[in-house]
Amino acid sequence: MWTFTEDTKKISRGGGISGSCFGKFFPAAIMASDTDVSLLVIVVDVNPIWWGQQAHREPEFTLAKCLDAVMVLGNSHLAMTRSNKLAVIASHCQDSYFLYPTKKSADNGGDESSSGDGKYELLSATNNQMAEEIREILSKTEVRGNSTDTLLAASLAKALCYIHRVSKELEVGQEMKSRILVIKAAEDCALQYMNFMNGIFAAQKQNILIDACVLASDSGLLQQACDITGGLYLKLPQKVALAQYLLWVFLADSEQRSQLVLPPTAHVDYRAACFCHRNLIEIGYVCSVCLSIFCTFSPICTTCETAFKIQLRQMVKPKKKKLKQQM
Amino acid sequence: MKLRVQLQCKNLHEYLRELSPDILDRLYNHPATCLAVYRELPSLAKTYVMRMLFLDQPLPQAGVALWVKKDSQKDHDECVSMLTGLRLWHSQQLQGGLQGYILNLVFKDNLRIALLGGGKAWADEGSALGPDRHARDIDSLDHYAMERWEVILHFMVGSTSAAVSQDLAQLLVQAGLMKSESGEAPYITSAGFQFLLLDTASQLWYITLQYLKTAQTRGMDLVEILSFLFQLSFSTLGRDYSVEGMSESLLTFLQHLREFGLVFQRKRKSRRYYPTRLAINVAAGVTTSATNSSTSFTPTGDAGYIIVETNYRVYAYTNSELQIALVALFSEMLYRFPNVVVAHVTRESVQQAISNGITAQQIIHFLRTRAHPVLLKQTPVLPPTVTDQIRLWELERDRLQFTEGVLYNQFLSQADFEVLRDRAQGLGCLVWQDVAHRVLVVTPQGHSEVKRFWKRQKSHT
Amino acid sequence: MASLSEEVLLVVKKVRQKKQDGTLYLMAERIAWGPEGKDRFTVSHLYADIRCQKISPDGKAKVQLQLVLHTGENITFHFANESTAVKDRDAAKELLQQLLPKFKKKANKELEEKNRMLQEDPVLFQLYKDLVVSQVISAEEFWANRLGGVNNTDQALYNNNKQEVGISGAFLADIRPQTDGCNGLRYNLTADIIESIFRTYPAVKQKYCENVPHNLTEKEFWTRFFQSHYFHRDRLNTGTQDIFSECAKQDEKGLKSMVIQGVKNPLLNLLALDDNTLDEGYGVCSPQPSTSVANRTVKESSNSAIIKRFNHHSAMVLAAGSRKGETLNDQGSETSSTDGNSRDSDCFHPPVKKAKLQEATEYDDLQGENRPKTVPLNLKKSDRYAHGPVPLQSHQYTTSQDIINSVNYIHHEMSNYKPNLTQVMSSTAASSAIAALSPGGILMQGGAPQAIHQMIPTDIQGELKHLYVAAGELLRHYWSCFPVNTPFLEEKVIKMKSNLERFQMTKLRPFQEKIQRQYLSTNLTGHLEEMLQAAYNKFHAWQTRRMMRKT
Amino acid sequence: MDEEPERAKRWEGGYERTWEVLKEDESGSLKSSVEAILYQSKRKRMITSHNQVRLGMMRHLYVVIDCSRSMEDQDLKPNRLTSTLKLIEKFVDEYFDQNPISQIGFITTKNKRAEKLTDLAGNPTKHTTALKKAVDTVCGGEPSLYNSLNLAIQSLKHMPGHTSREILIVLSSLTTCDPANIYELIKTLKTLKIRVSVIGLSAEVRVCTVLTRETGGLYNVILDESHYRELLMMHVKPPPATTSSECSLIRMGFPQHTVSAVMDRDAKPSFSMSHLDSSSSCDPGLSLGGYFCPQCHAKYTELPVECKVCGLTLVSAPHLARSFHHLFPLQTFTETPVEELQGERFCQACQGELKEKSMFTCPSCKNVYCMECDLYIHDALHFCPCCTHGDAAR
Repeated sequence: MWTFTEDTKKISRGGGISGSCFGKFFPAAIMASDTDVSLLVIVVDVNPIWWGQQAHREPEFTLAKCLDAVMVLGNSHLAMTRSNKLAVIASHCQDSYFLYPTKKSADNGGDESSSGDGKYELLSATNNQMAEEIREILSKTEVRGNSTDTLLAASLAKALCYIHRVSKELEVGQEMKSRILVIKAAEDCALQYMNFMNGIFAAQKQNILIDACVLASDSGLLQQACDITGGLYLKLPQKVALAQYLLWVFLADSEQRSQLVLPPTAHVDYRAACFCHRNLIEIGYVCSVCLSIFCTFSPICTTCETAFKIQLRQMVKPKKKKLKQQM
Repeated sequence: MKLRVQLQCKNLHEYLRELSPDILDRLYNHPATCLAVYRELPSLAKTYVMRMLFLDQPLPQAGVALWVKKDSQKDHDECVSMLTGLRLWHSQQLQGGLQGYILNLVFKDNLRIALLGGGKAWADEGSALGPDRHARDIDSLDHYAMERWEVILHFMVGSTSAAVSQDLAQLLVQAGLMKSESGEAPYITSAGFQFLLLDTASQLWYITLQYLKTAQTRGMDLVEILSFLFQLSFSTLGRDYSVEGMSESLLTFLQHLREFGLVFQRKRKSRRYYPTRLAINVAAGVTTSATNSSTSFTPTGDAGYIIVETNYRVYAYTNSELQIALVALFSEMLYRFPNVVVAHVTRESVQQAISNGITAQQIIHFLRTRAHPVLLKQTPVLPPTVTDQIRLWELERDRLQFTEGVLYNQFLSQADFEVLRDRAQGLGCLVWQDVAHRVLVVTPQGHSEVKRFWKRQKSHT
Repeated sequence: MASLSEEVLLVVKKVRQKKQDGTLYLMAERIAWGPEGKDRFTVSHLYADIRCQKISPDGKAKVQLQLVLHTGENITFHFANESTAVKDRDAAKELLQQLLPKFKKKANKELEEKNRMLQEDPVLFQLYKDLVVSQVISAEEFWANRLGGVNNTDQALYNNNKQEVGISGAFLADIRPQTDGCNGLRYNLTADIIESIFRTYPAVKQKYCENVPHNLTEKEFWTRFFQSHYFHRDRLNTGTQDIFSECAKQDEKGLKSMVIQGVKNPLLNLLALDDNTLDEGYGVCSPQPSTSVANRTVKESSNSAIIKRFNHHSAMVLAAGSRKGETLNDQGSETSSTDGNSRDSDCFHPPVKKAKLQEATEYDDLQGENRPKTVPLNLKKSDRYAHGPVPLQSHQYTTSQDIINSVNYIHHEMSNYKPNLTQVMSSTAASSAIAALSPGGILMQGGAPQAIHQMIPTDIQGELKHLYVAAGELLRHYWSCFPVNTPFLEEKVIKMKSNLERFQMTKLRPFQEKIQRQYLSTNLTGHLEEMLQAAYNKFHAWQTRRMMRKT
Repeated sequence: MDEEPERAKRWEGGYERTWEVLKEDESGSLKSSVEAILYQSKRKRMITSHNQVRLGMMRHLYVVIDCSRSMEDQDLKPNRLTSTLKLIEKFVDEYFDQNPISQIGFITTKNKRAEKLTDLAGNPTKHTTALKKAVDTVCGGEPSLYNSLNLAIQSLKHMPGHTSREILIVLSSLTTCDPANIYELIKTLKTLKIRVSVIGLSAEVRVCTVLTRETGGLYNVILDESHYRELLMMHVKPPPATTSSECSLIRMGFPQHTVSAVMDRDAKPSFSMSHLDSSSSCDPGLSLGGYFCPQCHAKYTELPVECKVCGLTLVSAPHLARSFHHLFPLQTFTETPVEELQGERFCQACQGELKEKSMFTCPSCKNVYCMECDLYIHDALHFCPCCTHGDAAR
């Protein structure tokens, strides 16, 4: 760092003494890359119904295990550098809650920490907070029959807002790379499509990666999310080794991923399904007013009730042709 | 031809590599060290370690080689060499016969403890001895640390007010930052000047290294000290820890740290101590690029205080004598106000500093790392005119180029001169000539040949 | 494009062609002849196709007009109306004389346009070679759709060639005369400026036509122009030797007429205007009127000239603009623009006093937003958007009972949850996961899509690319015929179909064999064949439907 | 510190109050209150945003850029042209982000003539490159409203009726030099249902007022650069459709993206049609996977695109979804002073403490948000984080 001699040699050899050439030889002025923050937001699906059934399906992998794995990932992310930040959101049926950082940790430093073992204090503090939060969340919520599926879109939104806030709070000259990891258990909630998509587009605009680690059935929404934002989508072959998968695939941040060989991107089905029958179509008709998709032509849009005029786009050209013809 | 002592500051790895294998293995016996070592690995290597954290059996090297894409193979090799060099990875025979890598067992276990828990606590907290009546809040700790540290720096610049312990003075001398002729008070060396211009984190780390060097001579256990140091660096600010179960040597070390301002201890004998921000940030100095002091802790407490203008004016918003003295190292003081000094960077002042052994790069780095937030907003942070000029001033010092030679003069006739000159040119050993005064210089190698020729010339005529 | 509306420029009755009586029409773009009684043309030629016209010598008994086409054939019209034959013929001749050159230019322009396109677009040129030179399609087809496609898009370049431009009011000021060394002035004129001069001052143009180049060179003319007092601000004593003297007179006349015509804007009364400057005494009535009157008159006489000149100039500019407007869109609102205060009310409301008053008094800023009223959108089934265009997936049903069960279970499980990270997983699980993730593992299947373009030599790729371009072009023509709703399109479809087949035979097959000789592995032409096949299928579908309709 | 006026001419009104509003916070800085003003202005526009009206979803927009001499003025740094082009580049990105299935084209006008910079096209890269090139055009002469409008009309009139035809003029000069009576042209614009909006860089001009009034467009004059940006961004949202605008079902293809390895037998390496005309060697058209037109099997590497072969518009479901939020504008949150909130004062979205004096409540789910989040939610997110889908889809 402070060996300046050979640099001078370079210059005197290079001869040209201009600001630019100095700029080349002395990158000291640029910010060190390790100051810029890397924020990882983990969204965990804690849908009690799914996890309840899961506990019956394979008792060796329960919600507790899953949360442990999440904590392992979080810890190793925090341990990487001081400037790494972490947030964990539990996505529940009615609502989604921040496990970390909590409002408590916001006001006091959170020193009810230090399980008396050899864990790094900071980490144990975070883990304890998360544990406490999840306990109280799951104890206080009871599920109403009507809403049984996870509010992933809402969690995504909160994650984005949080990232937005943190990026506002940065000091001058600080960069922030942020990504969201969704750990998905229950299957997609069909009714969230639009909100979820909006979330994805917002993320894409701020180039925030969305990663997905799917425990059970494939999720079309998340596949699209990952594909659009350039994140990784992974469907676990075996849930027990979740922690290992997380560490292997999702711990690396974006520029490490450019170096590593990682599972190939799953190919995403972008075909649309018509609004009328909701089955996949390759060629469809789109209402110019409400953009709803139909599989067959109908004179009136069933969504926005506008009557269509049958377009006669080809009526213009031939007229010209006719004249040419007869002359 | 520069004959200048360069302040070499190696990072943690460079340091650790020099340690003997067994010391390393013993080091890894403490979670804190493992965490620190891990944290200083290049990011790719970190991922590698994490990937193998839960694995008991080795992985085939061939497979490991395929972890990265082709184009970043180089980084991969670096990581592997570093990991093996630090004895974090052992290569081991698989039960297929082919070579495999496995994580250093001790390291793995302790890192796991640091990350996942288990094992025994690093040090039992102050909670054991109940709440502290004179508990310190963070600001007071910062204040304390800062003033302690500044005392040292003051001592170095030789301000009379500052007094330090014998050990410390000795340490500074051993570090080559100060020199002391027999008897009278030590004075600062050129290395010392360079030291002053570093940002605090690096200064701290540099001192620590020096301290560690001399640790054995003090009859301290290097491993013990290091692990304690790292343990400090991972402790939480504003919490109190007890000195229970610390060995004698550690306690003395603690006293030294107390003098550095790394820990706060109300009385020499008090049972509890508070790590200060300096201690927490000791690791920050570890990273080779010390430019991040804008975010980390600087002596004046607030981030930056220097504004440099394109007209070579330097405005330092500080009233710390030391900071002003530092700025004065390479600039002319113009005005002095309650909260700001105005200085002017001139050719003379910079030349002066350089003759003190401070390099342009260090000056620039100093200005850069203490730049005022206002300045930080713009890119480049320092006006390039100034930085370039400083470098140019430095370059001015190596304008002359010395070449040995033999002078021929007092030729009787222009003819003689030309004959000899042409001969010398023919031999390609002519260094310099002056036709008017009939003077020429030839290289020493050529000298004999030219002389012989000249003799022959004489004999002919 | 203008071929849609054809205004007839000249009609000559009693013109025989091939011993048949008929009528000769000269239209905007073509000359046509129709036999007596029938109202359709048997002869019709674009002016562009006509190389030249010949006329029978005056002595001849038959008064004839012969048109020689580019193709070489020639048509003879015999003007049979004894009384006016010669006159008719000459009228036609005159008109043709004016028209033909224009269209010659046009024809040439089209040719060079084509050349230009071919030259600057190698791809297109290759395409031309592939399709036209190798007779897959005829040049006409090629260009027809080309230019057809181009016309809208390349409007830009058309427009740049002949885009009507307005006349900037300050164009005379834009001629910035520079002094050369010896007290002379250099005026540098651009075509733009000259044109605007001509358009504002037709008189000058007329002069120009008269004098240049017979008795004046271009340069001389303009030097004269700028020297003449006509050009200069005070048009005093325009001497008789000055060729522009009568221009000045004409202008005078023009101005007079305009004054007489007056301004039909009820809201202002120009006659009431007089400019009394606030000079001496700053408007307070001056002590000795006599002198003031005296020097005012002096001032007026000197000012009036320049003021007059300005007024006239701007009037002319406006007039010129509207003149253009007239030719451009038929109902140019001459009056509204020449009376110097054309309010938009003239265009959008009846130009009555009321409208003017309204406009003069009301300020639309002061009224609330008069945004165009919007159409309310009532989305009936908005849940459709909520679930979006995703297929209906089988949502397996969970009874409320097992919901309750599972929830209770989770409550129970998590009520005393403590993170236990050390036992998060076994080494064996980890290693199995790693096995899945290492190369060859189940998650690493497929791998990165190799860059195919590196595996195939560039020359082959280039060739293939040309094939694609050609095929793309053909298919574009082909698909452009659908839906087939005119006989013309029908025949075109069939033609294009055969073209495609020919293409497949003459171009695709050889290439296929060639690559089969070299690489058996990758099937390079497969996709092209698919595209062709898709086209064929469409064709057959269409034909069968057609058959159905027929029967 | 620019308050965003509805009409350009009321800018004085916008200013008179500003310094009264300014209050120093305890640290003596004006920052917070200035931000508040900015925010309020943003919010004002948010509130005025129409809800549930029919919009012109598929837009064909021609942007006319004045390149006359007056563009060399330096009141915008470094000069009007450069800053305009920079802003418009941003605009293009935003535009395609918000209106993925729309098209845009550019026209420059100088020396009394109009010239097409780019044709209507749906691919942002082409435009941005053109704009980058355009930076070093020499400005000169007078612009011609007539010619540029006419030029735009030439291609807009061929566009199908269901699309909303728009022209956006960035006019720097105070004069225009037209070959003919422009009011006639305005008539034709009206008949063609082309909506013309003008952003003035100097001052309000009569003819533009009429032009926009008659064609139902917006007319604003900029105050400064930031205001300029805002005005531009106002044109990113699709405009409300007029009663006369016709609507129809458009036939579209939703191709599936297929990837195939080289090795397997049925792999068919093929060129992407969009790469053919670009004779650049850097991007090899030849590739394995891609989107295949369901009608004619032509391949494309990116969507949306109009099939060069069979003219079918190829899109993917997300492209349509991008526009959905225009159909469901998120209702504005009610602003209330923080004091009213009992219990812990935290933003429901970002968990941050509510420091400002006012908080914002979602009318449907009654959750409170901080000012930042409120803005973010309405600008970027377009849906309330706490509403369950039940009440989100109103």
